[in-house]
Amino acid sequence: MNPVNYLYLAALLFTIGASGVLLRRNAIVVFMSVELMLNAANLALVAFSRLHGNLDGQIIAFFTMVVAAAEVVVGLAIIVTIFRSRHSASVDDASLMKL
Amino acid sequence: MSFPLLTAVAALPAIGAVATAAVPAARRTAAKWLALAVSLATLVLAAVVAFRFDPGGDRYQLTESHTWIADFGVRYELGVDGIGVALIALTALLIPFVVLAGWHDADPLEGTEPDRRWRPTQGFFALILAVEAMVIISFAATDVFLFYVFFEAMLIPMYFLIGGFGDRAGARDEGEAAKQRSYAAVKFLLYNLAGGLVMLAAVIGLYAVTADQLGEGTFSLQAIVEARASGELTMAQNTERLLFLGFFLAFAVKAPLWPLHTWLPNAMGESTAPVAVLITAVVDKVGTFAMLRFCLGLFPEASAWATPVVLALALVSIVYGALLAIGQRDIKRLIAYASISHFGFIVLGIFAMTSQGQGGATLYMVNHGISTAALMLVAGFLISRRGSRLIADYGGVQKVAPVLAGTFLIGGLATLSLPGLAPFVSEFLVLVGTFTRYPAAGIVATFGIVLAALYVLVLYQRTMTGPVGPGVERMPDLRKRELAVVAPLIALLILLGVFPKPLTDIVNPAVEHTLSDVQKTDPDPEVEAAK
Amino acid sequence: METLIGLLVAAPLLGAAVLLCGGRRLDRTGHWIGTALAAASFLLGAVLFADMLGREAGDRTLSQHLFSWIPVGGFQADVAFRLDQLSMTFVLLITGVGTLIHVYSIGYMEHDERRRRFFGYLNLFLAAMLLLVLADNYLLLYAGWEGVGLASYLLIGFWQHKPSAATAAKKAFIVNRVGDIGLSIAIMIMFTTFGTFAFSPVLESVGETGEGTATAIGLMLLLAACGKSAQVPLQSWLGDAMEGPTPVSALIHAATMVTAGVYLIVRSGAIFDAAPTAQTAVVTVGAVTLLFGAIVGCAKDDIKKVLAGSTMSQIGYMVLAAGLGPIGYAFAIMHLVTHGFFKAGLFLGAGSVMHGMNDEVDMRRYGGLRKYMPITFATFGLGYLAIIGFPGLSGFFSKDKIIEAAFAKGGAEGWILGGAALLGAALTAFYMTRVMLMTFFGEERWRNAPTPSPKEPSVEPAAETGGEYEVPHPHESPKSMTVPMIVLAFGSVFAGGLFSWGEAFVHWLEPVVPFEHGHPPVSALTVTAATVVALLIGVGAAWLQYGRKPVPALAPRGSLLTRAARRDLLQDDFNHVVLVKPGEYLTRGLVYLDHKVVDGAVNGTAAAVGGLSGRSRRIQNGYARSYAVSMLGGAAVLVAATLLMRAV
Amino acid sequence: MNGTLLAAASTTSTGEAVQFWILGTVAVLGALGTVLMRRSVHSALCLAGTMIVLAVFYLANGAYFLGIVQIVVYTGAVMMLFLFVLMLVGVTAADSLKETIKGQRWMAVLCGLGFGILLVGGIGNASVGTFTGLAEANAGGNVQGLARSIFTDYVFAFEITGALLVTAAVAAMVLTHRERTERRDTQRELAEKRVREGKHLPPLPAPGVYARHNAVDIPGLLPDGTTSELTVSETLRSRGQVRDVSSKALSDLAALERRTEEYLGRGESTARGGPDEGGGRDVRDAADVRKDVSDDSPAVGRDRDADRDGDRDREAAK
Repeated sequence: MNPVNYLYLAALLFTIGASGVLLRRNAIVVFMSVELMLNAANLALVAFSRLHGNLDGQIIAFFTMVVAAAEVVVGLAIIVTIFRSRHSASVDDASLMKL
Repeated sequence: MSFPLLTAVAALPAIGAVATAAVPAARRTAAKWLALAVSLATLVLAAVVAFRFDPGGDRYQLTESHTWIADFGVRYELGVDGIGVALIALTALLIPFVVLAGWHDADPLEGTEPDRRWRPTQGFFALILAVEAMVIISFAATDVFLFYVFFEAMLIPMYFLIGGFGDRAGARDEGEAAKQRSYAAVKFLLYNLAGGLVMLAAVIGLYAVTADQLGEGTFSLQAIVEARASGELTMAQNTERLLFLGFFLAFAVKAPLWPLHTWLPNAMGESTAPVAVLITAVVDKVGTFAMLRFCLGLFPEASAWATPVVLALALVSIVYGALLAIGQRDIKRLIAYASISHFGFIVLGIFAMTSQGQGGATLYMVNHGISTAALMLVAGFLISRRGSRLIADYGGVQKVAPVLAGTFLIGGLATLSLPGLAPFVSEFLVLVGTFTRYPAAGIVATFGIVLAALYVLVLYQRTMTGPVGPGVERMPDLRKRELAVVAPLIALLILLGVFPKPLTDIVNPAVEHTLSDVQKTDPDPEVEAAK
Repeated sequence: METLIGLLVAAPLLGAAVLLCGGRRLDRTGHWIGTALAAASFLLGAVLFADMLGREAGDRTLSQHLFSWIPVGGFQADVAFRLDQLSMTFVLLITGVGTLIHVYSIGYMEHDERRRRFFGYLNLFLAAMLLLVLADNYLLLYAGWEGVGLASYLLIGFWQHKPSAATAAKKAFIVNRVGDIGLSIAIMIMFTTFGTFAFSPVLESVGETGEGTATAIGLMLLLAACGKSAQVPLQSWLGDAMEGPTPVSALIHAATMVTAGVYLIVRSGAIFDAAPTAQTAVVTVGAVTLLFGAIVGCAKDDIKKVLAGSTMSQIGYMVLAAGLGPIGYAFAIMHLVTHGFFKAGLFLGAGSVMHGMNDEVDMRRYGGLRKYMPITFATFGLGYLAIIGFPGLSGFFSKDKIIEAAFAKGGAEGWILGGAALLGAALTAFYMTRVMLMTFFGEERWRNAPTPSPKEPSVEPAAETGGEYEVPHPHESPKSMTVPMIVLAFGSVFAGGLFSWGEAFVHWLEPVVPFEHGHPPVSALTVTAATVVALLIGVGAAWLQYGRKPVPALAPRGSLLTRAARRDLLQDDFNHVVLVKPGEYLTRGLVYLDHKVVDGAVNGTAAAVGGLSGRSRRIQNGYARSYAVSMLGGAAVLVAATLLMRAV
Repeated sequence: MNGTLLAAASTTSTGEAVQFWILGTVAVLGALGTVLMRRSVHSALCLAGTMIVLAVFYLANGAYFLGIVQIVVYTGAVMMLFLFVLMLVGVTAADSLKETIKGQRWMAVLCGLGFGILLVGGIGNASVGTFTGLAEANAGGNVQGLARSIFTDYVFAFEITGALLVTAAVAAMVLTHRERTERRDTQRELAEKRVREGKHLPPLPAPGVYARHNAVDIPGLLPDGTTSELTVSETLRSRGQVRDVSSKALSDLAALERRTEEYLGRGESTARGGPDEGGGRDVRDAADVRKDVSDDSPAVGRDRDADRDGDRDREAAK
């Protein structure tokens, strides 16, 4: 099997995740989609590391996971606070970036 | 290198500005005195510069040169020729009067005692000193980039001076006044920035050209001029013309030349009289000065190419400005349009490319500075008394405040360049210098004289003569402080009008150099008269 | 000796400076200081005159180089004086008459609280006028030229609280400015042509340049002269200038300043000799103006305006003479001097009359004053005889010579000019007789209240005194006023005879002002006879109209010409229609244009940018997701870019 | 273990290919599910599935450590966190997929597709050879290998990420922890507050009462015959299940009662001849009753179906 398939898969997942971010209003789902994208990236990294036969790819994937974890923690906390204040988890409600 | 005199002249007001700004809110008066002292000290230093300057010596003197941004060949290069000396002296001379005239302009309104942090008075005088410092640097800079930086930096303090300290007498209610003021300030800023950015492009272009031809690029005026003279730097015709336009546009906005003039009446009308003087007598001079030093020095061929158009614009400015001055109802706007007309004369003289024209133009810069300062400041005193800028609100002032009226008249006569007062010398030189090469232009410009008489005398008649108007009856005459502002200026006007030789001696060699840059010589008289 | 020349100018200048800056503390003594300094400069002039007589005609020219004024490149303007016979004549006239009028003003301005400033202005005028006649180059002359303009502006508008005075002053200055354009352009042409504008080099080498240049210079100088000397077409300011105090009218607008134009033309004689066209222009202007002024003078009821008209017409004579070339120059100056005497005398007389008639100027409100103010009557009468050229008095000699010279011009031109001059003489006789009769003879019309006519603004001063009319008590003026009048009267009687005694005056001037005898087609005696006849006709006509039948207290409507003449032959209306109105429309239009178009373009650009950003602001809808879309789009673009990079 | 070691080798066995194609499909489906499910819980579950699949892929690619971490950290911790938050926010909330921002969907699809296609295209013309394999890299064991380079080459990054984690933890606490700063109001203060705000002070009146039957969803009638909002509970009002019967004729009421009872599956006896009388209006009422009953908890929905069956039986019985 051609290793490029893993990359195709990663690309596919990434794109799906991206469109999820764009299409969903629920902040949590958006977050999940982001996670999906990160995972896709990780997959690609892992595949690369096997491709090139060294572990750097895996290490970067590892760091990605760590950062992702941190990001999730903070992000979810933010979502919770927002939800508390305005009783909705919709990203569109927090449209204060408007001029 | 000896004591960096020029740096000192510029640094002194800069430091003074910081110090003034630092004065605590309660000590308002202390700030005023500090500002006055600093400006006077600067005047002394400028006088030292003027005396150390040897007209017979080489072109640029008191030069300083340090690397600034080595990667781009930007150097901190200062140096003055006669023109620079004259204008630095003018600046240093006018600032004390501006400070003195604006003594109460930035006081908090009656009753309202501003809180500790908000210190308008300190800010006002600090900004004035800051402007002085920047103007002096740009008169002394012989490095194009250095000049550009300060040419633009000047806008910042000016913006705040115009927008922040408007003419309280100006408008009916404070809100509307503030609106007008910020409009004027923003207009001033955007207008000049627009010009300045075009110039920036040209500056970069110049660097590119030099870097392309001289190996490593430079901004040094002298280096470029020498390279051009020695032929090791040759610009393609179109390149030179584009660069020239880039520079000229910025200066034409600053100067201001028709049709880029519309910011001046707003700025001068809305700002307090001292600030208006700062604008028209000091800051705008940088524009005309830069035409003389940079446009002609860096791009001789292009200047020659552009001359017809520039002359036409200058003539339009002269006549147009005068006619609009006649049509004004607002004293300060009238003076502003008069200045536009005078700047037309200056540009005319510069591009007449004769020693009389350019010498006259340089004198004109100085004289116009002094005369407009006199007229504008007296007008400011008048307005502060009556609380209105409209000519129609005055009448018969001469009867209640003869000294004020007298000084106003003298200022006006200087503006219409009466012989015996300084502006006559320069205006006539410009006219003659133009006539010798472009008779038609000279004749057209001469009509500006009549128009000048018209707007000055109409203004004087409407405000000062006739029966005493309402609101004028109780008008007090000039106070000691105000007299201390006006009297020296008038004395100077008379002195320079009767005996301008010291000034011409300083200026002439510089003009000769400039003419040699553009490879022009005065046309010879057709008949060599029996001497 | 040379150094005295500088002092000549310096003395009155010092006076002006002291009086104008001195402040109130000088109010009590100011007029004495002013008079003293004027007298001082007159004495200096006298000393220099004596010294000049001491040397023989060849080297009577003194010159003093004070300092270099404006040295720029080839442009070398010096402050240098040149005192030759011509300027000497003027110096004496100016300082002499000036001093007398200072004395006169002491009395005349007694009750004016701003008398100090008045004397300051007078001194300023003297200084400027002396500068004008003493300058040895055209630029310095220009300085004096504008200086006298300024002084006249200040003095006409001396009673600034009167709007009419302020307007008149402004008008005078501006019309003069128009003339000054001529002078400055002339100087420019000189500099371009000769590289200098000092008298001697220019005048010597004017022959070397083409006639075209000479003509241009000449015409420009003529324009300047027209402005300063109130010659057609720039004559309109003189009549209004009578708003000023009478001594001013006497000194500036009769004796000295207005004659500066004649001085300029005579001084630049060489240029005009080289330019026949310019000369023709000059004589035309002179002839037209002398008739113009005379006609205006015939119609006016305001005594000062009549005298103004007559001044205009007399200066017309001088210009005419000056335009005739060497045959006329000397006589122009001679008439100038004599005119200086009698016209100043007449004005002072008029002033004295007004002084006694509480500032009434309408001659129809006079009448029978001769027994109330005998001295004024006598001096005024002598002046009258002089100006109408009564044989034996000074006016006779000078005017007669001019008429001769006019005929001597030769050809049709000569006849026309001569005819005009003769007609002018007749008219002069007419209107001066009219003045005499209306003022000093006939019944005393001032006893009964006036019926102010709207048409004639000159009755304003009387109306000002309030509703009820208090009968004036005509009385003789104080010594300080009568003495100068007497002196001037002497001058107007004897000066002419003195000057033409063996053509003394002509020979005195000859070294500087070329002279040659003109040969009229008919004998000089015939011309003189004709002049006398004309004079008698004029007097007779005036007597028929104003001597025999009583003068109506209210001006009759009069013929079309009369009415036109009352309105100064519509000169102001002409200017109004041709210059003022269009000018106003032009400025208004330009103001509108500047606001709407020039500035509108700027603001339009600003508005356009603002609107555009307003539109593009919609993109920033604040929804994180749409920002995310753009991010993804950007990423896509980046990928595409990289791919393309790889592809190429 | 060895098998997977081989699998991580340079060659890819057909087994791995099969695994890839099957699990890959699952992963994509899971991803789609994450994006498309209406209820976020479902999305979360789908995502978890995808992640597990990815974990397997990691293992297959010789990233054992990562595979485990993926399962433990992601599928375990992170997803749990998600679920917790979901619980906090409310599970039942099913957000509609209706797009509110104009053009957003089109733009999204466009960009997404464009991006994907470009990516795929990029990968397509990227020259990806065959796997080098991790044989020697993992020689000393995958974990050891990772550890070595983490603590040598990437030590700084590691430390920084550590710091990042700590910060994140603190941040989460700061953000979510809410401390009551002001004292809680005493009962007295609350009472006074009520009075001050002019709320309804006495206990709320009871709902409408009838001779035969009383119901919480029937508002009581005021003396003038109009209904009083106060008598019905907030929830019913907001659900719109209030039945205003003030204007109904008694017969209608009877029909109404019958319907209700039928729905509640009580004694048929009362339900006799229900359809005959009343006619259309009954149907209407029935309809809105159904509406009322519907769209709350599925349980209700279910026994409503049961009723229908019951009806059918009855038709058959006739």
